[in-house]
Amino acid sequence: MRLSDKIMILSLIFIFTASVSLAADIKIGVAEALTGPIAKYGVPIKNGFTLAVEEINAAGGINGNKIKLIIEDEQGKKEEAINVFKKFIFRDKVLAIFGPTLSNSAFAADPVANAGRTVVFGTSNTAEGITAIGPYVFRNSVAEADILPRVVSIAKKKLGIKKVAIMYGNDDSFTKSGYDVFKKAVEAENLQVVATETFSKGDIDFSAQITKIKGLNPDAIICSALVEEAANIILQARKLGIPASIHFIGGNGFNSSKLSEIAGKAAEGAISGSPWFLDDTNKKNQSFVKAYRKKFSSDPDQFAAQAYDALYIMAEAIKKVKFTGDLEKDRTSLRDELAKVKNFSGVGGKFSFNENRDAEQKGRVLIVKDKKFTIFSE
Amino acid sequence: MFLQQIANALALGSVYALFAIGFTLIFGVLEVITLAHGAVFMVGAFAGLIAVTRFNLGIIPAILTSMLASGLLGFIIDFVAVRPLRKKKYHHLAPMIATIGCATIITSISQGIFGAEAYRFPFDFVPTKSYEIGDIQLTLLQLVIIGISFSLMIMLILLLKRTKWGKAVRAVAENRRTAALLGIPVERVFQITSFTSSALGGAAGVLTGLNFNAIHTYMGGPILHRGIAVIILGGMGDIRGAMAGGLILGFSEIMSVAYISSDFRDAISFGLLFLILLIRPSGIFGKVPERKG
Amino acid sequence: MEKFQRGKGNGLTDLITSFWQTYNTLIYTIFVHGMLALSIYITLACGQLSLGNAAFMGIGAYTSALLTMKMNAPFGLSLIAGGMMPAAVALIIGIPTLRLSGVYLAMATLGFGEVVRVAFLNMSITGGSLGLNGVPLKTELWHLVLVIGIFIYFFIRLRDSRFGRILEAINEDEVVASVMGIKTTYFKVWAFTIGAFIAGVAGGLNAHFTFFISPREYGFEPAVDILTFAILGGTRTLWGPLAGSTVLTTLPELFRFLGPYRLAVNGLILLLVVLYLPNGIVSKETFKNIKKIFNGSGCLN
Amino acid sequence: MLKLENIAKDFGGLRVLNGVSFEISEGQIFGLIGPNGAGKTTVFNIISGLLKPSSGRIIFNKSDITNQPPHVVTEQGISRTFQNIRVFEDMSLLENILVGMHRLFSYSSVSMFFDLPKKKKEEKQLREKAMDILSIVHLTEKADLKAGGLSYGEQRKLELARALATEPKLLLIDEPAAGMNPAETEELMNEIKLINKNGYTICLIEHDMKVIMGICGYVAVMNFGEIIAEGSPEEIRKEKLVIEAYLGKDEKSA
Repeated sequence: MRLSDKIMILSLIFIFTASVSLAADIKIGVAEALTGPIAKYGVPIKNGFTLAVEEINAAGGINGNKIKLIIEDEQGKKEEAINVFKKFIFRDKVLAIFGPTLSNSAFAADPVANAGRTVVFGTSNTAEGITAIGPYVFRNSVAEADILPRVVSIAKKKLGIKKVAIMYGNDDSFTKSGYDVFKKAVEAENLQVVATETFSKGDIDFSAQITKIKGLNPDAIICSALVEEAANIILQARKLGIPASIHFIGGNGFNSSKLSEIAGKAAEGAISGSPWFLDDTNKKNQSFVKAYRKKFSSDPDQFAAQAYDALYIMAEAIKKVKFTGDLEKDRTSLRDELAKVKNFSGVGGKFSFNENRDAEQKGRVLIVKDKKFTIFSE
Repeated sequence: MFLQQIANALALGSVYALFAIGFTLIFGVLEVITLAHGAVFMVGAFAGLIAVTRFNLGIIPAILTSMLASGLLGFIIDFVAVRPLRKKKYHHLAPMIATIGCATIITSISQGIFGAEAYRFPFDFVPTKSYEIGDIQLTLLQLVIIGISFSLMIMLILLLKRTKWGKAVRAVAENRRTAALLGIPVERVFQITSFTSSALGGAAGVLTGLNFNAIHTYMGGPILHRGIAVIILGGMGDIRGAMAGGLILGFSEIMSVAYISSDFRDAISFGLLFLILLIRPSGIFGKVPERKG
Repeated sequence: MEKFQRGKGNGLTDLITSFWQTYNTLIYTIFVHGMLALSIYITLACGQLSLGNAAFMGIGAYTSALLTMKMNAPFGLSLIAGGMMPAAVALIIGIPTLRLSGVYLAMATLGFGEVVRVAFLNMSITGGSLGLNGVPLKTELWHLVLVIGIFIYFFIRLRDSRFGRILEAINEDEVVASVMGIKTTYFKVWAFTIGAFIAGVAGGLNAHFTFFISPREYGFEPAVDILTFAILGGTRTLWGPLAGSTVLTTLPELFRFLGPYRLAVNGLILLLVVLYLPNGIVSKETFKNIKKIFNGSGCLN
Repeated sequence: MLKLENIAKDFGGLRVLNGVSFEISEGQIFGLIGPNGAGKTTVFNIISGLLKPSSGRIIFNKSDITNQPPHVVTEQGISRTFQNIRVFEDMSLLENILVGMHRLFSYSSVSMFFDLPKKKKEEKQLREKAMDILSIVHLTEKADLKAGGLSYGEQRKLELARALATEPKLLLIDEPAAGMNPAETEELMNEIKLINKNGYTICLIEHDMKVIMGICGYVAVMNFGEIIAEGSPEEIRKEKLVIEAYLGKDEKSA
């Protein structure tokens, strides 16, 4: 047999088994960026989902039905996200969709799901206005608008901050949204902003911004950045002589073990806010982190935790859906059940959807101590 | 503060320059803009990382390992994607598109192996010493990077000026047909150039990884974009031009953040390149070709 | 559990409807990419290498999206404005820029593109990095077919006209063209401007079926992608860029089943096509090879 | 008709032309000769606007065309051919001529887009005219072939025809006989004479003394970037400087 024959036969078998196995499950589409520069966020999200599904299926599924995830790569590009969504809705006939990774893609793809009357559940879209797209759009990504003002206010009280400098990535909607929230919070707390500096995605050198900030002597530096950039900024700031007494305050982007992994000792004292953190001692989280480490041999980050919780939230709603066999009706009743989810307890604590289908979850203010996030204030 | 910013600009600019000299050398000799140079840069960084974490090599051996690995990669890219296209008269951009294909394959494989996340060199490996001179903070690492970059660049220039192979390379860059008539093994020169250029790209990758602690599959993208700007600004194929261009870009990025606004850093840097090109249509060191009949 | 997938109606129409529902955005995108490929084809046709077309697309997309969103302008009007705006910009920057040649022109246009991207990021009307959300869904298939039809018709007419000959002459030998009395810069700017117009219209059409636009869609990588469409397809005839864009847009979707390896396969195919058909998919070699296959020798070498 | 006054040209500090002055009068066949590297082609490049002179003036039909861009010079009525043949290889012969004739087209892009009668009529008329021009150089049968496929001599002729298509008053021809066999050269000489008779003034760079002596009415000799002699072919033949610089060598080898 020639190689090409083998490949053909193998792929036929693959397609056959895939289609057979699909037929017997509750299908949920997962559209995340799995290749390209955004993949570093998309992959942990996918991991969170797969871990949760394995656990649920191992425990017998939902009312006896197994969940089958159909995972597609949307590369962090809006056209790809739309294509994947359409494939899920019209060809794979999924019950609901998770994703996409970026808010930008969500703005493009979520209207498709909403028009197709299919639930779309975002776990990493933080931009304002995502759920306003329509009644089928849900998310459990932490609303930074709730937590960050608390972070700022507590940091101000506990550390006696008066002057701050702000740094953020201005070509990314995640970090830009975070900045907008910080800016309001800083104004509300009457803090003086000595400098606002920006950088771009993929930047590695922040020395110019930091040198400028150093000259202005702020009491703290607020930094809306994703973890790789955040870690590098902190590290470079310490190298350039900004002392450890000047704390870094960040949003969701900080909340990853990568922060200390990359920045090392420099990350000590960095402050962030989130309902979830790696070393939270609640039982659910402990077992989640353990299972995640075992399966993927790395630490979960906030994105993975949110994805993990999202799948359990979805399962909770699916449990209550009375399946009619009519996909359109089932999708709509799933939407209705999902909107009713209240007081779900997950790895990130108690969770409810508010009337806008946004996350309602209590955030905690965290600080890095001995390379780990610990609670700075409940 | 101004002096500190100059130090910052030097450190950033020297990495740009090191990336760009290999890039421009390939263009000067092979007349191909190899868009796989960013991928080579990334592979160099990972090779250095593996040399350190798996084989416990020191900084210099790690750089040499990485240069060897990325040099070989450059040789393979040339052999597979560029060589078949120089034999006949094809669209002059065909080799460039072929290198895009290579870059896609390499990054895709790299993601398969290393995933999408960022890595860094071990803490105890990276020198953390820093010197305070007046107001300026200079880390030992920065000095090492500036030092290694410049010595590699000077070595390259000496190789080109002094050695037999260097002369052959320059002859081929000048006119490959005449060089072939003079008995220079042109094909061999192409291979050596690809190897050397890519090795320099790999060295830039390791140094970037050391200084900026962000080694990941997609690290080649932003620097490729800037590298193109640098080599064209300096004058295509001109090594001094690439060095000057790298430093100019480093300075314009740092200084626009320092004294204008970080919001407009890229617009200022690229706008500046745009203006320089309008004044010097073939770059700073490029010869202005007179139109001839 | 069959209950999740109960079909309605008869098999064939069902199949077609579901295919269309699933892939209409892909098909729309093929049309838009086709236009982008044509937009760079006209500058390549007179020997100019421009990497500014993604930026022109962006200017067009923002212009037309803002017109429909803020002024409630009719779609046709906002599309035309979406073409005129980048064309005007191209006219202004083209006059100084097009004295440059080859890679230097590419660089200058690349620099221009970067300036445009940063401008989008820092203007409040464009929504900065958050982009423009909620662009109404207006583009339909017939719009795309009509518009690309007009562009193709234009290129066909161009071919045997004085303009087409002038562009080809400039492409072959700019010095000789100027000695023939051709105002080369004038015609290069003309071609550049038309390219910008086409890219702008493509951007406008794209914005109105993807709900959302943001600056990162118009940066360096899309600019290289557009160039790749044209070179991979072949730049001798107008069908080349169209073929190139169609192939490169369809492949990733076709290879979706390969999962994580599909990008590698994409790259491999790109490489193989360039190696075996260095003058593009639509080129003499292709026809020779097809002939060979039909003559029974059957080998691509 | 064309007057060069004290033209000088430096290339990066190297003076390649020095005080070149001469005048071509209407109806002449003017020969410009000299050894390789004497600067003849540079003179052509300066006249046709491809190079800017470092100093000096060029007057054509009483107007100053110094420093004018090439297309303006062509519009004024000067056309040229190139020493190293530069036809548009991927275009047909007819298209090559049509490019040369492009100024005669007046239809707009609107009539192009809608294929209006004005465009059709004009294309038809001018294509016929282009065929007439091709017939001067006996290439009508090959009108639809690609120019790149022509023989060397044919390409030279095509270039000549293309230059004629711009309707010049003065035609600059750079080494037309280079690489031609004697029979082709003979035919070429006749064609040039014919073109001249049809009212075109001609300036010719040539190495082949037979061509110069056979058709030129007036000759200027260049060496090291300067005009060292000028006069009728007979006078030039006797000039001692010229023999030393150029002809002596040539006659020995001939």
